[in-house]
Amino acid sequence: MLDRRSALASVTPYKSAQLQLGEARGFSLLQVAGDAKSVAKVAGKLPTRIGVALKSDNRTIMKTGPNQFWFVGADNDDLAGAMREAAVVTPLSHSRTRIFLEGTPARTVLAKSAPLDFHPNVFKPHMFAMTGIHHTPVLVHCVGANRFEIYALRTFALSVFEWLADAALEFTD
Amino acid sequence: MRIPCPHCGERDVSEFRYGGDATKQRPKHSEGDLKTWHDYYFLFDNPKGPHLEYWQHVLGCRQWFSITRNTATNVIGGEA
Amino acid sequence: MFKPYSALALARHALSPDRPWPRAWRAATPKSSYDAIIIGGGGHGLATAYYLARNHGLTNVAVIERAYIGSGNVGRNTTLIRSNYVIDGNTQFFEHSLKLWEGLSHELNFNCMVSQRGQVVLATSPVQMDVYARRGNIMRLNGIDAELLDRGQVMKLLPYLDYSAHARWPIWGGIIQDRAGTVRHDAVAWGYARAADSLGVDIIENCEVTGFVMDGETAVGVETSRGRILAGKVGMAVAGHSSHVAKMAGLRLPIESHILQAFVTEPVKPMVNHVVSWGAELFYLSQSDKGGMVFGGHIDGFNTYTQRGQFPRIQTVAECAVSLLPFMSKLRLLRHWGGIMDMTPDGSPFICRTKIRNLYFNGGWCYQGFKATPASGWTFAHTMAHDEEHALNRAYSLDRFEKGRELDDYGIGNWTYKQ
Amino acid sequence: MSTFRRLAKGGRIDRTKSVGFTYNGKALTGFAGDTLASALLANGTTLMARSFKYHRPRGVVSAGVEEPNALMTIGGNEPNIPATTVELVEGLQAATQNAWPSVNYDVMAVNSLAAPLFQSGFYYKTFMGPFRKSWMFYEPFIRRAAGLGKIRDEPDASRYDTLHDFCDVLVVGSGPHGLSAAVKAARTGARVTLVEQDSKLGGSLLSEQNREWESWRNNQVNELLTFSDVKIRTRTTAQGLYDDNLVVLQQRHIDHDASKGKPRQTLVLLRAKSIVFATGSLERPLVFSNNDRPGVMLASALRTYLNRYGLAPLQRTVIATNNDSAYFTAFDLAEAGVAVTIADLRREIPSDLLSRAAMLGLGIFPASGVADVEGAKQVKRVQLGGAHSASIDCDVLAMSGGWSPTVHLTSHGGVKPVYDARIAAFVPGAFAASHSAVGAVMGDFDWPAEMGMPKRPYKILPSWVPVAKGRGKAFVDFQSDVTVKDITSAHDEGYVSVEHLKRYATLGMGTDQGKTSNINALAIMANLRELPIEEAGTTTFRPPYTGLAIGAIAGRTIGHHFRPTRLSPLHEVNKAHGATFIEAGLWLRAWYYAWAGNTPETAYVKEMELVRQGVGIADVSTLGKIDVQGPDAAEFLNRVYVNGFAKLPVGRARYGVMLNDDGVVLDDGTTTRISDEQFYLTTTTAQAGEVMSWLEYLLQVHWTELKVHVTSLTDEWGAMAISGPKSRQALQLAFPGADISNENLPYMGCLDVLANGLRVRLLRLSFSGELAYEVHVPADFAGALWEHFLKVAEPLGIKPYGLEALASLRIEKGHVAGLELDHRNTLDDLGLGRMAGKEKAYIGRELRMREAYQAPDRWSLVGIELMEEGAKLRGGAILFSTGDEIKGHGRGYITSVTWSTELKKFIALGLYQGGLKHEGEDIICAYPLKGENVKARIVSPHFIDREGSRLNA
Repeated sequence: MLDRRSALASVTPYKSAQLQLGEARGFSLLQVAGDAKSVAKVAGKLPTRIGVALKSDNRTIMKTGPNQFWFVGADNDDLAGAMREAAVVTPLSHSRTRIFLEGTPARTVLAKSAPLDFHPNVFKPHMFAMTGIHHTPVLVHCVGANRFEIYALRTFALSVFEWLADAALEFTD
Repeated sequence: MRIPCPHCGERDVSEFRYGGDATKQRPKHSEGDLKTWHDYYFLFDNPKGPHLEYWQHVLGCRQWFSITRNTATNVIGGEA
Repeated sequence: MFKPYSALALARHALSPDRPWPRAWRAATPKSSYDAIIIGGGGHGLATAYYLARNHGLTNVAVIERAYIGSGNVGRNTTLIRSNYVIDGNTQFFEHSLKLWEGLSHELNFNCMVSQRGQVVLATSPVQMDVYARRGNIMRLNGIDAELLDRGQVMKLLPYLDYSAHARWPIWGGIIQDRAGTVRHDAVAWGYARAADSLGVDIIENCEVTGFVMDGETAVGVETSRGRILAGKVGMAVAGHSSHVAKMAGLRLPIESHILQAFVTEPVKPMVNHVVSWGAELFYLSQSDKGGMVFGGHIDGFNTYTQRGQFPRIQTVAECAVSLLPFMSKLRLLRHWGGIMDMTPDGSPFICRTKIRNLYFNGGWCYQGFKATPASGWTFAHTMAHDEEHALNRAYSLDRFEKGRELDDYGIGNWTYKQ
Repeated sequence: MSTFRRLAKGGRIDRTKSVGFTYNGKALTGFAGDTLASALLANGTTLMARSFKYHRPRGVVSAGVEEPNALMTIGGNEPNIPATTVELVEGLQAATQNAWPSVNYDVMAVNSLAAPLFQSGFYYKTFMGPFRKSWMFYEPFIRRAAGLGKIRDEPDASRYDTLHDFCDVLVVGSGPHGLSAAVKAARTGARVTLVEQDSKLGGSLLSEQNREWESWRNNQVNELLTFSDVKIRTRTTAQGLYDDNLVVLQQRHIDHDASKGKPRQTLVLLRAKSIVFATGSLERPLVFSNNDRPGVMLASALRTYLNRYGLAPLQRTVIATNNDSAYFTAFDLAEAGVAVTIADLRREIPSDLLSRAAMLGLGIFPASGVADVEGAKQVKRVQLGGAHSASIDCDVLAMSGGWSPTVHLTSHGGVKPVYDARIAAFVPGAFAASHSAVGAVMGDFDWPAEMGMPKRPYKILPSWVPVAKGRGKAFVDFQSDVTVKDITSAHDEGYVSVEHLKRYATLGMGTDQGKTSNINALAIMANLRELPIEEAGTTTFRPPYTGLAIGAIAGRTIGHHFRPTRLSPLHEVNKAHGATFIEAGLWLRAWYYAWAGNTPETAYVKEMELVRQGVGIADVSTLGKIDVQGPDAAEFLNRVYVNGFAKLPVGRARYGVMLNDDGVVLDDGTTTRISDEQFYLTTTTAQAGEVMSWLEYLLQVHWTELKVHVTSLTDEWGAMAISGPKSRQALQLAFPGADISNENLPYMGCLDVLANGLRVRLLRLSFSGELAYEVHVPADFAGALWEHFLKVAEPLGIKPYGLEALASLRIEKGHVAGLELDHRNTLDDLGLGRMAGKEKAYIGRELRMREAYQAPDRWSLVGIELMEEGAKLRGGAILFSTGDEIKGHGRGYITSVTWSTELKKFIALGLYQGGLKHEGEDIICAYPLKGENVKARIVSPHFIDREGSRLNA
């Protein structure tokens, strides 16, 4: 079996007392496009609006377009087969590199990077937003009070990581 | 400038790509003669005032949509 | 003839302070009719009036300006002149303009500070080098000066650029036109106004055109905020607002109005002695004689008539400035402003007749209105005087898109907002 | 020569903390809380600068950002900084500028003698002779004389950051009204941001001595600190207001340290739901003869130096005013033991002021003003004029010409200020729904009601011109040396509109942007035109409010971070295999490999030979890849491509070309049918983004009836090309199980194989013209698969080849790319006209038929062979027929050049008038930039294997 190599294989994670920045590997990403009803038949409950993720058994479901959903599951999750009947499915597990950012200054680092309101009362756990970091499209997912997962395009992942690490520089011990 | 994406909400202009005048009637595919296509593609009302126009939320949900923006004030919304 | 300007005249005035200089141009009140009217007291309108009188003996001419002369883009641009065009039609027109620039201060007896300090266009890839080679070869083959520069030559000429390893794009070389440079923009409007006025042209400020007086399919005058003014010929030179004015005559144009921003820093001692441009981001910079760095970049990218730019574009331009010229980081921005450009699908202008008799159109200048001013006035005057295009502006017709005769000098494609 | 002494107590400086700094190399000390200006005054420095044009001696006029005179170079490489805005910190290095040999003795001061020459616009009238281009001779001298400070050619060691922020209420300015507004807003539970450009909160309160007011200030500040959602940003300037309430804040940090990642400045991009402008007002100078002498300053500034910095004039101060405010400076000075004489242009003076003045024993000359000032480098004597013409010895002359509301920010949104005769100044013209203003900016000069002070009617006698004629120049714009006389001569010559005046006399264009001069100038012009000020017009205020470092705007998006770098999933293995990389747009691509040589010129030839004779592997992951799915997928592609895709069989690929609506070629690529309803579309690297948006536009906006979904797979899939006669063997070694025979995987065929558990897509495509395959694989596996190939096919001699070879091989084959697809060429220009469907409609069909697009003499694609020994073909060469005169625009040009390893000569692709009609004709390739005219010949662009036997092998 050929080995799987991440876009961030070469980087050393950023770690300080207050802030951690690294890669959250091992996920599968399936894009499902189709009308919500037929998708729901296979997938069960779906999020109704873009911006709030839904946790259902061991998957995170995010509505990423009018008739489009992202199913983020475990590494070996194979939902695709079942879904093909219901909708247009596109496996995207390799297209995104997942970067995590955790710590009290995390929201500041994000505010340095994207024109979004990351105030804790505004951008709360389970919420996500599709926006731009360092001129590239990303999906930022708030997975805990001060923990965020950033889905960056694989080919831009290193650049986005370097950008975030540079933004985090002032929080180095 | 802030642009209201119908799907993601209000976002910075920097997340969007402009798509031009949305009042123009694109000839149906396989229809329209050279003149029709010329007028559609090359001529503009270019009004100073309300302007119905296309934008794509290219750093967001990638959806195309149209809004009315007053080209004299850049105020979005209001009558086309 | 006006009272000539010279060092001697200055000295005489210095010695007798109580004898003031005369007005540079009369504050004319509109007559009921003229042989020709030009709408728009900007660089192009004033130059047209001047050449109508100077080259074609038409002196019963009025320039009608909504506000004060030079209140439009001639006073908002970044003062560059050059003639590095590759497309047949553009090349000759802009070279004619540069030639007129070279003699303009003398021609007008008004120092426009024509500074041929040279423009370097930087290439950041081998492909760009080939693109500029083609441009340079075309220039040479049309009697225009151009030199291709390798990285080493650029380093000698512009030592202050970022040649370090962490420059995002390495500088491969560039192309220089020594005769390119800058001109004191306001002086161009004032100089043409004074010279035209001295030949009998009426310059009418604070007079807004509100409509056209038509006789069937023929334009015979204009309605203005100061009453009806009849004219044998009417020329439009209102770039930025062309669609708006043309609409009064029932014309729909291949033009969208976009904002182009410009920037100036605090004045410092001479540091940059060329015009530096970078094709990739349309970034360009020069240092004014007063000492400020004057620079700019791309249009904001969506049509607007507000003269307020969007901040993301300001950031892009600043990023270019610091990334290309690291010393710029410490310099402080004093002022930024915006001008409204007529953007055309192919990035080239119009100087032509219209489907309405005796109504002539000059506009669609995109980024290049200022550098074109003398040739624009020169050829527009010809077109108005003889009711036909001159060889130099034959390509600049309104119907070129119907014919498929685009003049896309930069290979951007037919998009007003991507030019 | 001193004019000030430091008082033993009082002020907001900390006398226990002395701060060392240098001034022109000389070591001096001040106190914590000082500005550079106050510290210099305390050290007996009065003359701090020279003016721009006349190099007149100048001192501080103000105590704030409006300072026109006292500009200095800080830290050796930060020019033109007002000493009044620099917080004194240990080790600060300040130096005077624009003076030689020194600021005290500046030879350029001789310019003053020639002053009559240098009136408004003098340079438009001269430097024209004797020759046509004489300006080029004069310009260098003028450039050297101009400019203020020097900037050194060195990168900025500091770090700048950008921060996005949001709030409900933004309060700009922390003066009494600002503080009060912020507290009120905070109490409602709103998310509030309060910005103050000073290091301390309080604005004008900081220049007061009143104890009660001070405790009120402290209470307000302390209450604000109790709210968790109130952000207080000091040392922060609201520089500009942009559309939809984006306010750009520039925050300066004292504790910056680049090595620790701590920025020197942060640019905060704040989106505020509502904005309260509490920006206050600026005091105006009076205009009189020699009003620029060191020691002449604004009355409010003098009060600030006294009350905030504990600085008092040595002996006597003369105060000239036309309104009440200056009296409070006088009273505080008197109480500090300074002798004060007041010249008030008004005949009527409020009685409370008179009685207080009498009590303090101040001399007052009503209906009088300053006629002239004596003392070149420091005020010595003041000559009064008007009702009284006394002559008074003094060391400081304080002036107040009234107050101008700081309307700058309010007018950035495009709202013009309006003239308010009551205060003889401009106030905000109108407000957007979400905007409001309080205090002095509205012309309300009283404290907020809650401070319990009685309202005081503002009484001013507008006075714009000198009360009496003096011997010297009367300055309006100190920094640019613009005098009343300059404005008069501009008026004489017809430059009467405000903008003409500013531009002709270069007025208000300095680093201070005319904060102290705008209104005086405007009023003087109005007088000359005999117009009321409101009719003379107003000036437009443009951002930024004060000078804003370009570095602060750029933030961290510079150098390496200027733009993101895009890397192929094969980047690491490319590196490992000795690739030299080259920037291609945002991508970093493998250019050539070490095995083949150490220069691109030599390496690519070897790499080409490898592909022509054996087998090579190349990274083609940068290709745009798009998943097109849905019942109408075939119909959709049939519309966007000029050629048909409806009948493309499953498992087959087809080369397609897309046009823009205008009929110009947009992009090309191969698209494969995976199933009835699924296609795998590829685009060029350069156009991938454009094409994706274009397809989305068509589907989402115009063809909503089509059931098709498009998704970019560019990042999902890595791709490598296996090319060369031995490529099938290589593939067989890599995927032993798969049937890749010519029958099962013919040219333009597609096969998905399972290679030890991994789904791999094999496409039989050729860019090089050889037998070749593209292997597409999920990106994370690309690296391992690449190494797998190099290992198993090692016996075949497989090696990697780079971008330069890729681009050269395709030239030999005559594939268009790069400069052939430059948004100017039509289908026919590229010799692809016959691809266009005859029956079916496709985008661009109509406009591609435009007259000139169909002209027989269009420049279209040809091959070019070098016919001259030892010469070279060059990209960008202009093509002529042998009979032509070598001038003008020629008949075409060369787009791409390569050395052909097959033909052993230079070959090229180009566009030529009439195209292949001229096949076999000799031409000249002109390259005047190198003085070359090279002989060549027009040939077919398909230099090798025209019948395609290799790719079908």
